[in-house]
Amino acid sequence: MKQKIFSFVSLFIIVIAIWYLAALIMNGNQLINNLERKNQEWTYQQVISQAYEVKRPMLPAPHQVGQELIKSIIDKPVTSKRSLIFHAQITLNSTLLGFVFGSLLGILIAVGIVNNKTLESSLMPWVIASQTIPILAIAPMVVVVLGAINITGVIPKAIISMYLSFFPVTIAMVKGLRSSDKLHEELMHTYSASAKDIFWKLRWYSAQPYLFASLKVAIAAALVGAIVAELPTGAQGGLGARLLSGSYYGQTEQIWAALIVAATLGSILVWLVGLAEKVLLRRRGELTHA
Amino acid sequence: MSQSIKNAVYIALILLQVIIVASSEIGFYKSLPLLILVLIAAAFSMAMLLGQLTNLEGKHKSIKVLIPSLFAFMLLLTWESVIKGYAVSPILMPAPSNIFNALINNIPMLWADFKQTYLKAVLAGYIIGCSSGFIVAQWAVRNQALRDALMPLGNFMSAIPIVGIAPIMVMWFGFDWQSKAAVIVVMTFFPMFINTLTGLQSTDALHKDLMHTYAAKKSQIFFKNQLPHALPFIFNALKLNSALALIGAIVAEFFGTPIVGMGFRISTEVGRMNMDLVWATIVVAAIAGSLSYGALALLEKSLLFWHPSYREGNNSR
Amino acid sequence: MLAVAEQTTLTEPSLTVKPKREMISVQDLSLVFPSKDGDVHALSNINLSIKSGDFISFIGPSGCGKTTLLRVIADLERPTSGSLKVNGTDAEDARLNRLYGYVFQAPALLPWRNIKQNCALPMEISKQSDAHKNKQIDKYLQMVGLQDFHNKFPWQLSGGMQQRASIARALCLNPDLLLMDEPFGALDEITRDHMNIELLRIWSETQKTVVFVTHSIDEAVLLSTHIVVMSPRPGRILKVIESPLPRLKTLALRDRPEFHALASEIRSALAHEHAID
Amino acid sequence: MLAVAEQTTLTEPSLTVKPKREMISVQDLSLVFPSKDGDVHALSNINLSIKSGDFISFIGPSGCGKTTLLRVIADLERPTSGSLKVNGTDAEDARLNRLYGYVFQAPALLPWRNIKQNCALPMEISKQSDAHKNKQIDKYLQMVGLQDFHNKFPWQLSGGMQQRASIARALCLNPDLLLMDEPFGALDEITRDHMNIELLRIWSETQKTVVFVTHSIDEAVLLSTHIVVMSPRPGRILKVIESPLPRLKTLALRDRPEFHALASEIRSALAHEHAID
Amino acid sequence: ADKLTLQLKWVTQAQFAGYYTALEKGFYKDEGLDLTIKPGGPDIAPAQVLAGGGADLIVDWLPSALATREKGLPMVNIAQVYAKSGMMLTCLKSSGIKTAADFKGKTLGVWFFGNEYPFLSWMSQLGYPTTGGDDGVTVLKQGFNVDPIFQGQADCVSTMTYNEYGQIMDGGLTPEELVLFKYEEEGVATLEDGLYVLEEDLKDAKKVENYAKFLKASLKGWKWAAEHPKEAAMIVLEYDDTGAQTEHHQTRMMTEVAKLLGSGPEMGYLDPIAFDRTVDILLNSESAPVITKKPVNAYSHIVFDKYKEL
Ligand SMILES: Nc1ncnc2c1ncn2[C@@H]1O[C@H](COP(=O)(O)OP(=O)(O)OP(=O)(O)O)[C@@H](O)[C@H]1O
Ligand SMILES: Nc1ncnc2c1ncn2[C@@H]1O[C@H](COP(=O)(O)OP(=O)(O)OP(=O)(O)O)[C@@H](O)[C@H]1O
Ligand SMILES: Cc1ncc(C[n+]2csc(CCO)c2C)c(N)n1
Ligand SMILES: [Mg+2]
Ligand SMILES: [Mg+2]
Repeated sequence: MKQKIFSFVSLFIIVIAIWYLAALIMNGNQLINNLERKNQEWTYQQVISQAYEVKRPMLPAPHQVGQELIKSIIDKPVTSKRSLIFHAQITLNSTLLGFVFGSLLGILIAVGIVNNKTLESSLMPWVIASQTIPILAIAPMVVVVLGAINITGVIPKAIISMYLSFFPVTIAMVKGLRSSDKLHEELMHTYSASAKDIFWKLRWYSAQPYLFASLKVAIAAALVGAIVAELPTGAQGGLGARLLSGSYYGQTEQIWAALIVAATLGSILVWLVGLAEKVLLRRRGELTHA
Repeated sequence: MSQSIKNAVYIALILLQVIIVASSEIGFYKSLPLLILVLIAAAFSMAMLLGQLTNLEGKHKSIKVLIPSLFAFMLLLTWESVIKGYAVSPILMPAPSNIFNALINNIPMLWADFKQTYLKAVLAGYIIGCSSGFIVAQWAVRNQALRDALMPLGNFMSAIPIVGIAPIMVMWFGFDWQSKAAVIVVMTFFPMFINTLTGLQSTDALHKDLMHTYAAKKSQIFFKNQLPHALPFIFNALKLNSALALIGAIVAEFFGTPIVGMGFRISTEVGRMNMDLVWATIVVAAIAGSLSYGALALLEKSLLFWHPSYREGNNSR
Repeated sequence: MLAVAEQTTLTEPSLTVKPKREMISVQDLSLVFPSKDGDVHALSNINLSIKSGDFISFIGPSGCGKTTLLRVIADLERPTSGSLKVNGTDAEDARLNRLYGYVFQAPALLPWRNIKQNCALPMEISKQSDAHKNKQIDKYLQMVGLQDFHNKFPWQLSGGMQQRASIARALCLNPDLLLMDEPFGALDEITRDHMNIELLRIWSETQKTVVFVTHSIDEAVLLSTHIVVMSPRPGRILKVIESPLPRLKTLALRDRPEFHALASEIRSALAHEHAID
Repeated sequence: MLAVAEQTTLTEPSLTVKPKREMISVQDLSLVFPSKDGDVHALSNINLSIKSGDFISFIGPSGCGKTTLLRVIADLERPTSGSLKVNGTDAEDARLNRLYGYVFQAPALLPWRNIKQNCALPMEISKQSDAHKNKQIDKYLQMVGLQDFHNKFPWQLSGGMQQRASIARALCLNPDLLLMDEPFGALDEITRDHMNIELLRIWSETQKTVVFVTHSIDEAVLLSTHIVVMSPRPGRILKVIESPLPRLKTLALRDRPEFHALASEIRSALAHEHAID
Repeated sequence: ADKLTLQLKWVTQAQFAGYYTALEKGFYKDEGLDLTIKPGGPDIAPAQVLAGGGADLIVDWLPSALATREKGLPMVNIAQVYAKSGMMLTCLKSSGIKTAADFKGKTLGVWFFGNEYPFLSWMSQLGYPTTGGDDGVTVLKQGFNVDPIFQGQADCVSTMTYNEYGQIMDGGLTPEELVLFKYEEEGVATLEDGLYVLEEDLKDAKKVENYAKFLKASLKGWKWAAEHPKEAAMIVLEYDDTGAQTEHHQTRMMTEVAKLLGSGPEMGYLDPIAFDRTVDILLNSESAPVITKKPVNAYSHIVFDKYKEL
C-alpha cells in the first residue's frame, strides 16, 4: 500500500512538473508572438515571469487551475450554480441513469445473442454498426427529436449515455459468456442443465472478469455521453455546459477546472466499479489466489 | 398449412408493405390508420423467415450475409413507412430513400470528407493511440511501481470527456487533421492500455510457472506466453477503439476544422436543414466503421485459431 | 479409512441381481476428427453391448479412443457413422433424462465454488432438496476423505484431492449409469484401493451400470465384469473379456491365481497390440 | 516399441558414476499455505539430502505435499521456514542457471503452439540452435511415440498423449536435474513400462539427478535409488528407503523377491500412515 | 394562463436580455401568458425544434430562416427585434489586410451551422471562391471562440460586436492592431435576431392574439433592458444555469446589443425594405446560393398589427 502511494505520488509530481514546463513553453511562445507582432523588445526573463499570468493561456499552469478549482468548489456552497460540485451532480445523475440502463441493455443483448442464433446473425452486425454512428455528433438532434415528443430533462442525456455504454458491455459479455472452459461446458451438458442453469451457474461466472473490465469502460463512456448531451442543451447546467461556456468565453481555467472535475468524477466511478469487482471476486474466493 | 405455403404468405405480406410504401400518398397512416397492421404483419413475417434461414445457416455460407441484410431491409422498410405514413418533416428525420439519393448525388464531396476524416485523422490517431497504449501496458506489466502509478493516471485520463479535449487539441495542434488525430490518441490509449494489461496478467498460473522454471527472461515470457494469452483482450480493445476513433474524429471536427470532413459535414448540414445529407454522411461513417471492425474480426479469427471460441471443426457441440 | 472393506462383505447377501436389460448398444460406430493435416480416425467400427448392472472397463494404450468412446456414449461427441442406443433411447435422450453421471479425465471443478458447492452443482441443477443435497455431500465427501476440505476452493487442493472431489460430485447424483474416465489415475495406491472397494460396494448395492476407463490392468480385473481391450489408429476393439471372477470382489482376490490369469490375458492382448504398433 | 529394453542392457558397461556431490539439501523446511479458514501445513520440518546422480522418488497419499516439495525445489514456492540448497546455491540461482527441467502434474502445453513448437519452447528460451532443437525434438518425440503427431495442437491429443508431449519437452532440454511430478500418471501400463525404461536409460547415460513423484509403488521401486515416503497433515517425511537393487534395472527385475520385499516395505510404511490417518 | 415556449438561438446571455427581463418582471404574466424559455446551444437548430413542436416561437436569423423555409418548413417572421446586424470580420493588421481586396489568399474563421450564409454571400459578391488557393480565401470552421486569431491560425475571425469583439479586447489585442469589417458597413448586412412561428399558427386568431401579447411583453422587456443594461445583465446572470457568465461580460454585451435594437414605436417591426435587401443579398450570391427564388409570405405583420391594437 505504502509502495502504491509512493509510486502514485512520484508520478503525480512528475506530471505537475511536465505541466509547468509545457505551460511555460506554450504560453511563452504565444507571449513572444504577441510581443513581436507589436514590434516590442523582449527578454527570456520577462517571458518566464509572465508566462504563468497571461490572460488567455494556451495551457493554464497547475496553480491557476487549482485556484479556479478552489474558487468553484470550496468557496461556493454546493447549491450554487457557480459550484462545480453542483454541476457534477447534474452530470452524475444522467451518467448513472444511462450507465445502469446501458449495462442492463448490454447484458440483455449479449445474452440474447449468445442464446439465439437468429439474434446473433441478424443483430450482431447492427450492434456493431450502431456504434459507428457518431451519436455524439447527432446528440443535439437526438435531444431535439426527443424534445419534440416531450422527453426532456435528464432522459435525453441518459439515453445518449446509455447508447455509448451498452456497446462495450455487449461485446465483452458476448465474449465472456462464451469464454467458459470447454470442459465445464461439457460438464453442464452431461447434467443436461437448462439454458438458465448453464447461464447462472457457469457462463455468468466466466463472464464476470470480462463484464467488470467492460463496466469500467462503460461508466467512463456514460460520463462522456452525459457531458456531450449537455453541450447542445447548453445553458441548463452540468459539467458539459461548464465546458461549453468556458470555451465560449475563452476562460481556459474554467475549461480545465471542469475537465479535472469530470475526470476526477470518472476516476471515482471507475474506482467504484473496481471495488465492486474486488468484493465480488473475494466472495468467489479467487482473490486470495492472486 | 405446409411450410412453403406459409412462406409464400410471409413473402406476400412483405411485398404488400413495399407496394404500400412505394405507391401511397405521403401521410397515408394519418388517413388510414389501420394500414399499420400490414407493417406489423410484415415485420412478423420477416422474423419468421429469418428464424428459418438461421436453421439453414450451416448449409450455405451466403446466409450469414443474407440474414443481417434482410434484418436491415425490414428496419429500413419500417423507417420509410413511418416517415412517409405519418408525414414526418424531413427537417426532423429523412426517409431512407432520401438518404440514398443524397448519398448518390454527393459522392465526390462525401469522398473528400472521408479522406479528410478517416484516411488522415482516424488512421493516424488510431495507430498512434493503440500502439502507445500497448507499449505502456507492456512496461506496466513488468513493473509494479509503474503499474501502481499509471493505473490511476490512466483511469483519470480516460475519464476526460472528449468534448473537453477537442477544443484544447484544436488550440494546440491546429485546425487540420492533426488535432483530430491527437483527440483519437487520447481516446484510444486507455482502452488499449487497460485491456492489454488485463490480458497480459491473465496468463494461466500453470503456464506462468512453466516459464518460471525455464528462467525465461521478461521479454521471452512476454512474447512466448503473455502476449498470446493477451491477444483476445487486445483484439477487444482494437475493435472497440476502431469505433471510438471514428466517433472521436467526427466530434472533434465540431470544434474547428477546415471546411471538409465528415464531422464538419454533419454539423454544418444540420444547421442548413439538409438532414438527408447528414444521414448520408452517417451512413458513410457506419460503412467505414463496420468494414474496419469486420477486418479486425477476421484477423482475430485467424490469429486466435487456438482459442476455445474459434477452434476449428470437431464433432462435439 | 480402510475399515469399510469389511462392511462390503457384510452386505453381500443383499445382492440380488435385477433382470438384465441392454443398457448400451453400439453398432458399427466410427468417429473421425477432421483436421487440415489428415483426419484422425479415433474410433473405427465399434460394436459393443453393455447390459444393465455390468461393470465394463475400457483399457488400451494412450490415444486409442477410450475417452472418445465414453464421450460418444455421454452424447458429448457425435459419431461419424454407426448407431448407438443408451437405455433403449438415443444418447441425447439418455442425457436429457439425466441417466448418467460422468467423471472426466481432468477434475473440471468450477474455480468459483468451494468443494461442497462444487458437489452440490449437479443436484442444484436437477432441483433436489437442500436436505438431500447436504446428506449426499457429507456422505460422499466422507467417502473420498475430503470432509475436512469441504470449504476449500479447488486451487487449494492437490491434484489427487481435486480428482476425488470430482468423483464425489458424480456419486452424489446417484445415477443409473456411471461413466468414469480414469477417475483414480491421480491417486496413490492405498487411496486407490480404498476408492476401488467403495466403488464396488456402491455399484453392487445400487445395481448401477459402470463404464470405466483405466490404464491399470489390476484395477480393471479387480473391478470389472467385462474388460474391453482397445487398440489405436484407428481406435478399435481388440477383445472383450468376460471376467470369471465373482461380481463382488475383495482386495484379497488379488493374490488368487484366477486374478493373475485374467491380468495376464489382458496384458498379453495389450502387449500384442503394442508389438504390432 | 519395446525393443529398446534390450538396448539398455547393452549400454550398462558405460555406466561410470561420477563422484557424488550434494545436489539438493533441505533443512528443517516448512511451508504453510495461509487461508481464512485455517492454515494448511503443506510441509513440516522436512530434512533431506539428495546426491547428484540419485534417482529419488517421493511417494505418499494424495495431498501429503509431494507437489509442494517439488515446487519448493524448483523455486516455484517459497518455504515459510528452513533452508534449501540446490547444487550448492539457493533455489533461485539454480533455476536461473537453468539447472533443472520440470514436468508438471498437468501437461501445461501452450494451446497456440503445436506439439513440435511446444517442445521447442524451452530450447528457444535458452537460445539453442535450430539444428540442435530439431534433432532433440525428433529424438524425444520418437521416444514418447508422438512422432506422427508433431504438428497437432494440444487440444487434438488425448490426455496421455499430452502428458507424453510435456515429458518430451522437458527431456529435450537435457537438464542436470529432472523434477517430475507424476509424469506417467495418465499412461497405460505398457506405455508406462516403456517410458520407465527409457527414463532409466537416459538417467544412467547422462548421469542426471532425478526427483520423481509417483503414486505407484512398483514404479518407485523400479526406478529409484532412494524412496521417500511422505505422510499428510502436516506433510512430513516418514521414511527414506535406500534401494538395495542395482542402479540400472530392467523390467524383469519385477519378478525378483528383492523387488517385492522393497515394495512391501514401502507399502507397509504407507499403510501404517493411512491407518493412523 | 396560456402556455408558450420560446426557443433561443444560443445560450442564455444578454443577446436575449429582453425576454428574460420580461419574464423576470412578470410582463408575460401580466398579459396572461405562461412563458417557458428554452436556451439554445451550438448545435441546436431552433427551426428543428419548431418543426418538432418543441417550441411555439423561436429566435432565428433571417438568412437561415429563409433557407429553412425553402427546405419545406413553412416558418414566418412575425417580428424583427434587431434592426441592425452585429456581425463583423475582425482581422489582424499584421496580416496585411487593409481592405476587402486583401482577403485573397488569407485564412478566415467563419461560424457555420446556418450562420455562414451572410459570409458566403459576401464572398460571392466579392468574387472570391471559398475553397482556398491564392485566388480565393481559405475558410476555417471557427469553433466556439476567437482563439484562432490569438494563435495565428487565422488572419481574420468572425465576431459579434456585442460579444466576441470584446473577448478579443480582453485577450490583449488592441483596436490599433485590428481591422474591422462590419457587415453593415460593407453593405452585406442581413437581418439577425427575429421572432418566427409556423405559418399555420397565424390562421388561428387565438394564437395570433397570444403572439401579440407575447410581443408586447417582450418589447416592453427589451425597452427596459436597453435602458437598464446593468440590471438587465444581472437578470440574465440569474437565469444562466451554468453559472459561468460574468457581470462584466453581460453588461458590456447588453450595452452593445442596445445599439442594434429597433427604436421607438417601430421596435419589433420588420421593415420590408430591410427584408428585401437581405433577400437580394442572399439571391445575388451565385456561387453559393442560399436561396434560389424570392420567398413569398416569409414574413407577416399580422401579429405586429395585433400588438399595436392591444
Ligand atoms: N495454493 C494452495 N493454497 C492452499 N493450500 C494448498 C495450495 N496448494 C496445495 N495446498 C494444500 O497443500 C497440501 C499438499 O498439496 P500437494 O499438492 O503438495 O499434495 P500432493 O502430495 O502433490 O498430492 P497429490 O498426490 O494429490 O497430487 C494439500 O493439503 C493442499 O490442500
Ligand atoms: N478434439 C480432437 N481433435 C482432433 N483429434 C482428437 C481430438 N480429441 C481426440 N483426438 C484424437 O483421437 C484419438 C483418441 O483420443 P482419446 O482421447 O479418445 O484417447 P484415450 O484412449 O482416451 O487416450 P488416453 O489414455 O491418453 O486418455 C487420439 O489420437 C487423439 O489425438
Ligand atoms: C459553433 C458556434 N457557432 C456560432 C457561434 C457564434 N455565435 C454565438 S451567439 C451568435 C449569434 C446567434 O445567437 C453567434 C453567431 C459560436 N461562438 N460558436
Ligand atoms: Mg483419455
Ligand atoms: Mg501433486
